[in-house]
Amino acid sequence: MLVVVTATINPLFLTPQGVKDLLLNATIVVILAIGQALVIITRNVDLSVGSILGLVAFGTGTLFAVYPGIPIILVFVIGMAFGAVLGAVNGLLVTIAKVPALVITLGTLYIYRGVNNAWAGGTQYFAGDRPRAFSSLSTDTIFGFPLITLLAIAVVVGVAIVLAYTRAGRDLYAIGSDPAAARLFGIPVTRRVLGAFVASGVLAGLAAVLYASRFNAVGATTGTGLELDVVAAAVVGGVAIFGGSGTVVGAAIGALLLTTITSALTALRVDKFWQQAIVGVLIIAAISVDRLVSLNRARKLRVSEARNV
Amino acid sequence: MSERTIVRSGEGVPATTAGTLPVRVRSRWTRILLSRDAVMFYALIAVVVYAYTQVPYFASTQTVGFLLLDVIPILLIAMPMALVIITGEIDLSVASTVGLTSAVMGVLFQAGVPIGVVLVLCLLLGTVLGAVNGFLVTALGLPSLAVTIGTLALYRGFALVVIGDNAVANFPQELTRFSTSKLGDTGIPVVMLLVLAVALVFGVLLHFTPFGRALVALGFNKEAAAFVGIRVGRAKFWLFVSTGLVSSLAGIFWTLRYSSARSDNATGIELAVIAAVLLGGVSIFGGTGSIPGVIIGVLLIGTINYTLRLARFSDVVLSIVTGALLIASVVAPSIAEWARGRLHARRTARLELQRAAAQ
Amino acid sequence: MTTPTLADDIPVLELHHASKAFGAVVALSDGTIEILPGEIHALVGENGAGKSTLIKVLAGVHRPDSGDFRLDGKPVSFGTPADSKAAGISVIYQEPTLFPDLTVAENIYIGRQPRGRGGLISRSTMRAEATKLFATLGVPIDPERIAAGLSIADQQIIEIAKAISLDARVLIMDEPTAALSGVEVERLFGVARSLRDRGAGILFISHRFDEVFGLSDRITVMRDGAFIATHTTGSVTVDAIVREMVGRDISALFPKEEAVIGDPVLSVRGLGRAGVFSDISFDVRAGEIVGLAGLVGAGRTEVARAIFGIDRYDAGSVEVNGVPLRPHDPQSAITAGLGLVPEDRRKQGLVMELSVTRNATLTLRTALARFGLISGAREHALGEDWSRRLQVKTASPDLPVATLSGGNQQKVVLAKWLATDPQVLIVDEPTRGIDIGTKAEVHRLISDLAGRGIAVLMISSELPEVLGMADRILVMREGRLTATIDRTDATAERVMFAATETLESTP
Amino acid sequence: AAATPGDSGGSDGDGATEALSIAFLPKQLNNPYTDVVLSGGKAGTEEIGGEYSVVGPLEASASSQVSFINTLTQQGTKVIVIAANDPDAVGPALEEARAAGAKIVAFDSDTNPDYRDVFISQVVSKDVALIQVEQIAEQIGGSGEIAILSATANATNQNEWIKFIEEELASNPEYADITLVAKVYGDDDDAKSFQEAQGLLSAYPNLKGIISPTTVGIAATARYLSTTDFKGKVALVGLGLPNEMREFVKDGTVKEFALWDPAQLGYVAAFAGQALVDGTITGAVGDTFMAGELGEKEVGEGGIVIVGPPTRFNADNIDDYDF
Ligand SMILES: Nc1ncnc2c1ncn2[C@@H]1O[C@H](COP(=O)(O)OP(=O)(O)OP(=O)(O)O)[C@@H](O)[C@H]1O
Ligand SMILES: Nc1ncnc2c1ncn2[C@@H]1O[C@H](COP(=O)(O)OP(=O)(O)OP(=O)(O)O)[C@@H](O)[C@H]1O
Ligand SMILES: [Mg+2]
Ligand SMILES: [Mg+2]
Repeated sequence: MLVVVTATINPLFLTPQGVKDLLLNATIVVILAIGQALVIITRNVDLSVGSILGLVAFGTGTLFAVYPGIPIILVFVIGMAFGAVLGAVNGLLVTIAKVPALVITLGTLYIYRGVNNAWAGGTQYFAGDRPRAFSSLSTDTIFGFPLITLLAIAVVVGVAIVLAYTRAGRDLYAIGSDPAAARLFGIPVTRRVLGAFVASGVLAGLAAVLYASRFNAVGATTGTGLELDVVAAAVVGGVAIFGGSGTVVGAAIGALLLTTITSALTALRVDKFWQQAIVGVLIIAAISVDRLVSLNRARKLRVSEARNV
Repeated sequence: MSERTIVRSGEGVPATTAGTLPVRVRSRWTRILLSRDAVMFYALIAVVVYAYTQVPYFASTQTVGFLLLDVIPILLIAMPMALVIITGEIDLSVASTVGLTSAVMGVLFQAGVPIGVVLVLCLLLGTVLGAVNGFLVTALGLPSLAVTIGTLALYRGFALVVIGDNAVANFPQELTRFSTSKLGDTGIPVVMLLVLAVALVFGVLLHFTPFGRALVALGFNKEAAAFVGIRVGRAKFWLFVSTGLVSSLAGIFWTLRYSSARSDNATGIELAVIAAVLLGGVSIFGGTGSIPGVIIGVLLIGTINYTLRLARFSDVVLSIVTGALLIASVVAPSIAEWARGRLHARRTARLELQRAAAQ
Repeated sequence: MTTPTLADDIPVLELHHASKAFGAVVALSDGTIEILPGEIHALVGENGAGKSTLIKVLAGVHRPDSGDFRLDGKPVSFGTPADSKAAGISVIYQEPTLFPDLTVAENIYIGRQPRGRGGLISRSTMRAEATKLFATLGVPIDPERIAAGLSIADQQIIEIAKAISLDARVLIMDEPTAALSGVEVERLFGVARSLRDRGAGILFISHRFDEVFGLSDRITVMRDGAFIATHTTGSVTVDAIVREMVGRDISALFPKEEAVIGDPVLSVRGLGRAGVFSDISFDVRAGEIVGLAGLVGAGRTEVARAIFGIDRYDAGSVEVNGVPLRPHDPQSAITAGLGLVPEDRRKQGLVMELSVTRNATLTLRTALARFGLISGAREHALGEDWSRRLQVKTASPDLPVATLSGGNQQKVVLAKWLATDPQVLIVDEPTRGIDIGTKAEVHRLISDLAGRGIAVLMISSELPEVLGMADRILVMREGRLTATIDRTDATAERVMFAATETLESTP
Repeated sequence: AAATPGDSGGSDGDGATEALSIAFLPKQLNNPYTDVVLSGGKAGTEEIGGEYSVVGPLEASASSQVSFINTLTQQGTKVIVIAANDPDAVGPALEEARAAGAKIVAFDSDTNPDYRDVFISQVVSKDVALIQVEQIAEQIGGSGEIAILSATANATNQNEWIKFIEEELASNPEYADITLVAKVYGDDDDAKSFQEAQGLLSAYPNLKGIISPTTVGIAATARYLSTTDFKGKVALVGLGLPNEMREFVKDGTVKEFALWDPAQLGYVAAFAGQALVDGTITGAVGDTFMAGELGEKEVGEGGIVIVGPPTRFNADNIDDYDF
């Protein structure tokens, strides 16, 4: 709807370039939001995604700087593996020490960022340091669709299937729904939660490599403050913050919506100063609508199940 | 259904306790001295003593002043935040409330409104902003994490709308000087008195009033709290209001201390506040936490930060230390628990052996 | 001690001299049990005797500190519940363990969902199987519904369906019938018997002796964390078992005290909540115990919640001493002199993480305060006082209530309300999951209250309890009051008839 | 820790006995532009034989610099060289530092003149603004819509330049056909600037050129343009680092941009600090001091020391620079 309104007011919004830009912008947040959704569904949260993205993105820049001829695919693999390691650190701390993820990942948010700062210092790597083929990944299109957007769609579909149709995926919902019961029931809670964090790390790693491909500079502050955007995207997309429900398709749509809002506001020439306020209103509106719908559903359930009293 | 025998236990028979080991019920004092808050306090003292003896320039009253001035906004906001987190909610919009208060303060002052009126309006504004959060969370039943991510953007957005890219700096000298003035030559900022008052209010509220009891109960179990007549929604609403109010107070202090009203003031300090509160022993799941603990948590991070800066460590180290401390503070009890469990298991096994030998 | 073993059968599961301590509390000091294939084995004992702990050891939830654990005669050690499940042991825990966000069908098959094409879960197969399962159990639950909002009884039924569907060699049930009504209990027993006939070993815990004697082949008694004896059911009497459980002689049946009945204190008029109950009107007078009977799901709990102000209602009014109560405001109900002992004590009755003292004084927080401040010493004294008066078994009133056994937890809930000196007390299933000794104490307490002029509304699914305690019995069916029966006219048949007759035939 | 305990109330005379401590406090650490500036500062300090140190926040916010000033004050630092994130927010802290005997040299971005001794300015603000207007006018042929992509909404320097740009566009008849249609802010964040650039082009289909008076902004915009159909059609000028912009100048995205040599700022600031400490200058108009290989510098109106005019970078000369 937002897209339609914007497109009528500003036709340029839906030119091929406009659509391409929209999708490209959303891609990175979409991928991060998918990972975040996985973690939130298990009644945890990963606040360190921004820092992980920063570290891996800088790592990617470094890789190309140190080994200019490195195959691009290998960079993706290394980036995702690096993300997996960082995610695993979160996951291990959360599961082994049995402490709240919010605290742990707030801690690793600081630590990863610190490490990134220490490692990068003032160094930044620019697009020019990376091969053309790598940069063009984020601009090439197939049938008008940007390559990396197709990649994101593939990730969404893949993760959605895992969540909906595999036992491990369903276990995540059970864990988020009632962790104590899940443990009593014999669901391998530790392994699954760890898995969710690793997956979130891997996806953050993937997003980071794409980030390096799309944006000019990667350095010490890359990805700062992204965590709240990502959580907001997942929540706007209907992932319950207390776990147990929500889908990655929802999270992806949430991410798309939030980025669309920003682009749409710019395209509508809304005063820059109002933009952030409007984003805030929209976040609140989205969760309110979600809540009203679910309340309504609950009431219908109550009435429909009632004996005719 | 068949007949059922209803029997009654013999009168006066002492309740048989399940076969318990000789219970080592620790005395009140041992418990206090070994509590989490106490351990944090020892850590704080250790840091101070170390810095005092080892870090050049630390041993001066200037340290006290600069250090306290730095932590005041966080310390202020941490008080209501602790209560909010104890009830199982969270408020991420505090930094934006600081920013919006600052912006409004600047604009009103520049428009010629008398400074006294400006201050009152600012506090009122904070109250309203908190009430909006409270309304969304309690009346609509929305998750506070999500709501306050929304208002975090919204309030910061308003700040931009209000003051745009301007900065207002010419606040009355008496006020800006007052905000950094010290108590005699102790080095302690005068504003600390206000902060202490706020801490006292929240500390007493949490630990010594019926309302505090209600907060703790509802933090652990909302439903059970409702069943003893605790007005869960109302209690939370007022906590959000208090968070807004105190954040605007912090906003006023911030503006005066830096004598600069800008839309981006205090950006990002919400995470610092939450980190300090959690380090102070408040459980993110609600229920557990104490005001002295939170104060110690804030001071601990503040002191370590300041010491590291004095010792010329870069901020890089600082953020790593903050993160590590936060993680250690929650992981350490788990490790201690585990160690105690091992010890206990060994003790039980030994007792079993003795019992077996005795038979 | 006698440990008769049925001839040459090797027990599927046996545990000898197991111990388990939580911190300083030794929950189990000598846990011993043998489950044979093809038997139904009852485990009885007072609250806190360690029955649930024993079961959790068998299930791999707790690792015993010591003891000899064997499966088919071979030593085993379960690290997690998954291990025990893999060994064919299926457990229904005392507290239902459903996942509120998942559908009923998925709750039953979680972790072992039927897989279809490409190794992916087949939802249609899952739904079909669940429907089939509910058909055999004879319960009309929609498998596609999410579990959130199910009544405790429905939750328990789903737990049972889950355990049965596992087709386990050993089925362990911790008070499976506590939340069930007669019909459902019978159905469950039918299923249990057929499982036994197929060779499964079944262990169940119950505080209801009719069930224990009606169903089991053997009975094991525990006391204070230790094994006392195992009997074959036919060769032992209720009295003998009770004596072993309590470790002392038991005096007679608890007699109801006659109290002087005064004016109406609680008046409910035309109370209705769409889809749940309607047109509920009754009075409870001072000194009177009114029993509210009915099948599970009749809506009794919902009525109590509405009266107390937890839920909203759409029609009618509630008055205490002629003064209308503000709807949907428990605090004003409490101020007016109302108290409610809810049916789910873990979720509604207690704050499990708080100490016995804090829980007991939670209703008194305002009264405890002087000049707005609470005195810790008075709070403490009060807590001690009430845990002594109700004989709460705990090492210290400063320990979290979570460390108490179910029955002792219930006493804390009662203490909490008695401390407010209420005029009207609503008790919802006050003796659910409570052992026989404690139950009598609870009955005596309730009777005492009535004797002191308090109006009591007692919701109970146990007919003998209602018949024995109540001066007047209200019966609910499908959200309506169908009968009011006086104590003198009350028989089990009349109550059951009113609870089960169809609405159409109501005069 | 390099510092040793000493009396913190040092007066001018102490400078002779121990190494002159000069602390640089940039807007933000770990920023490439900052690093270039600091490299000059380091060179200058070493030439003087002073003790060089850098402290600073990781984020460029108004208040974050204050605690660093405080610690520097406490350590008895003789010269604090600061690039202020906010002209007033650092004021009270700087006053305290001065009271404790420190000399304050502002560089790159000025504080309120009350709070510092001298300001080392890259160039005259107006020159910076004018050169950008000139460049954009040349590149779009003197007429059409243009937009500005700046740093943060509160950035002191950028806002001053933008003010001059707007005045020049309004007053100079040569630019009558040029309309400034939008000002957006990329917050000196690469990703944000990138998206803002993109937003501009989708919002203003007739846009002919963009001015980005910030190194991060111009690089991000160039990168966006280089990957789209707008490459070569929409002009881009502003202030950029040659090393970051080289690629875009070579591929035709950018014809010409401007900047001064940032290293000179730091270099001169170090010498100004020394001159203040040893009393050669007081910050009064007309004071002069020797700034190493850059020769004599004079304190101008308002205590400002100008380092040099901006340079234009284009395909012809860009390979001659490495910063
Ligand atoms: N996790 C735990 N931590 C501490 N103490 C515990 C824990 N679980 C049980 N206990 C204690 O162990 C003892 C035995 O409890 P258990 O739940 O096994 O009793 P039970 O026989 O099942 O009682 P009920 O019939 O009331 O359910 C009790 O004293 C209880 O307080
Ligand atoms: N057969 C059923 N169909 C639909 N809903 C039911 C059914 N049985 C129970 N419920 C649910 O239970 C609620 C009413 O049951 P409630 O728990 O109030 O009954 P109760 O008589 O108090 O039973 P209990 O003995 O469990 O306390 C209804 O709101 C409904 O959600
Ligand atoms: Mg039990
Ligand atoms: Mg009920």
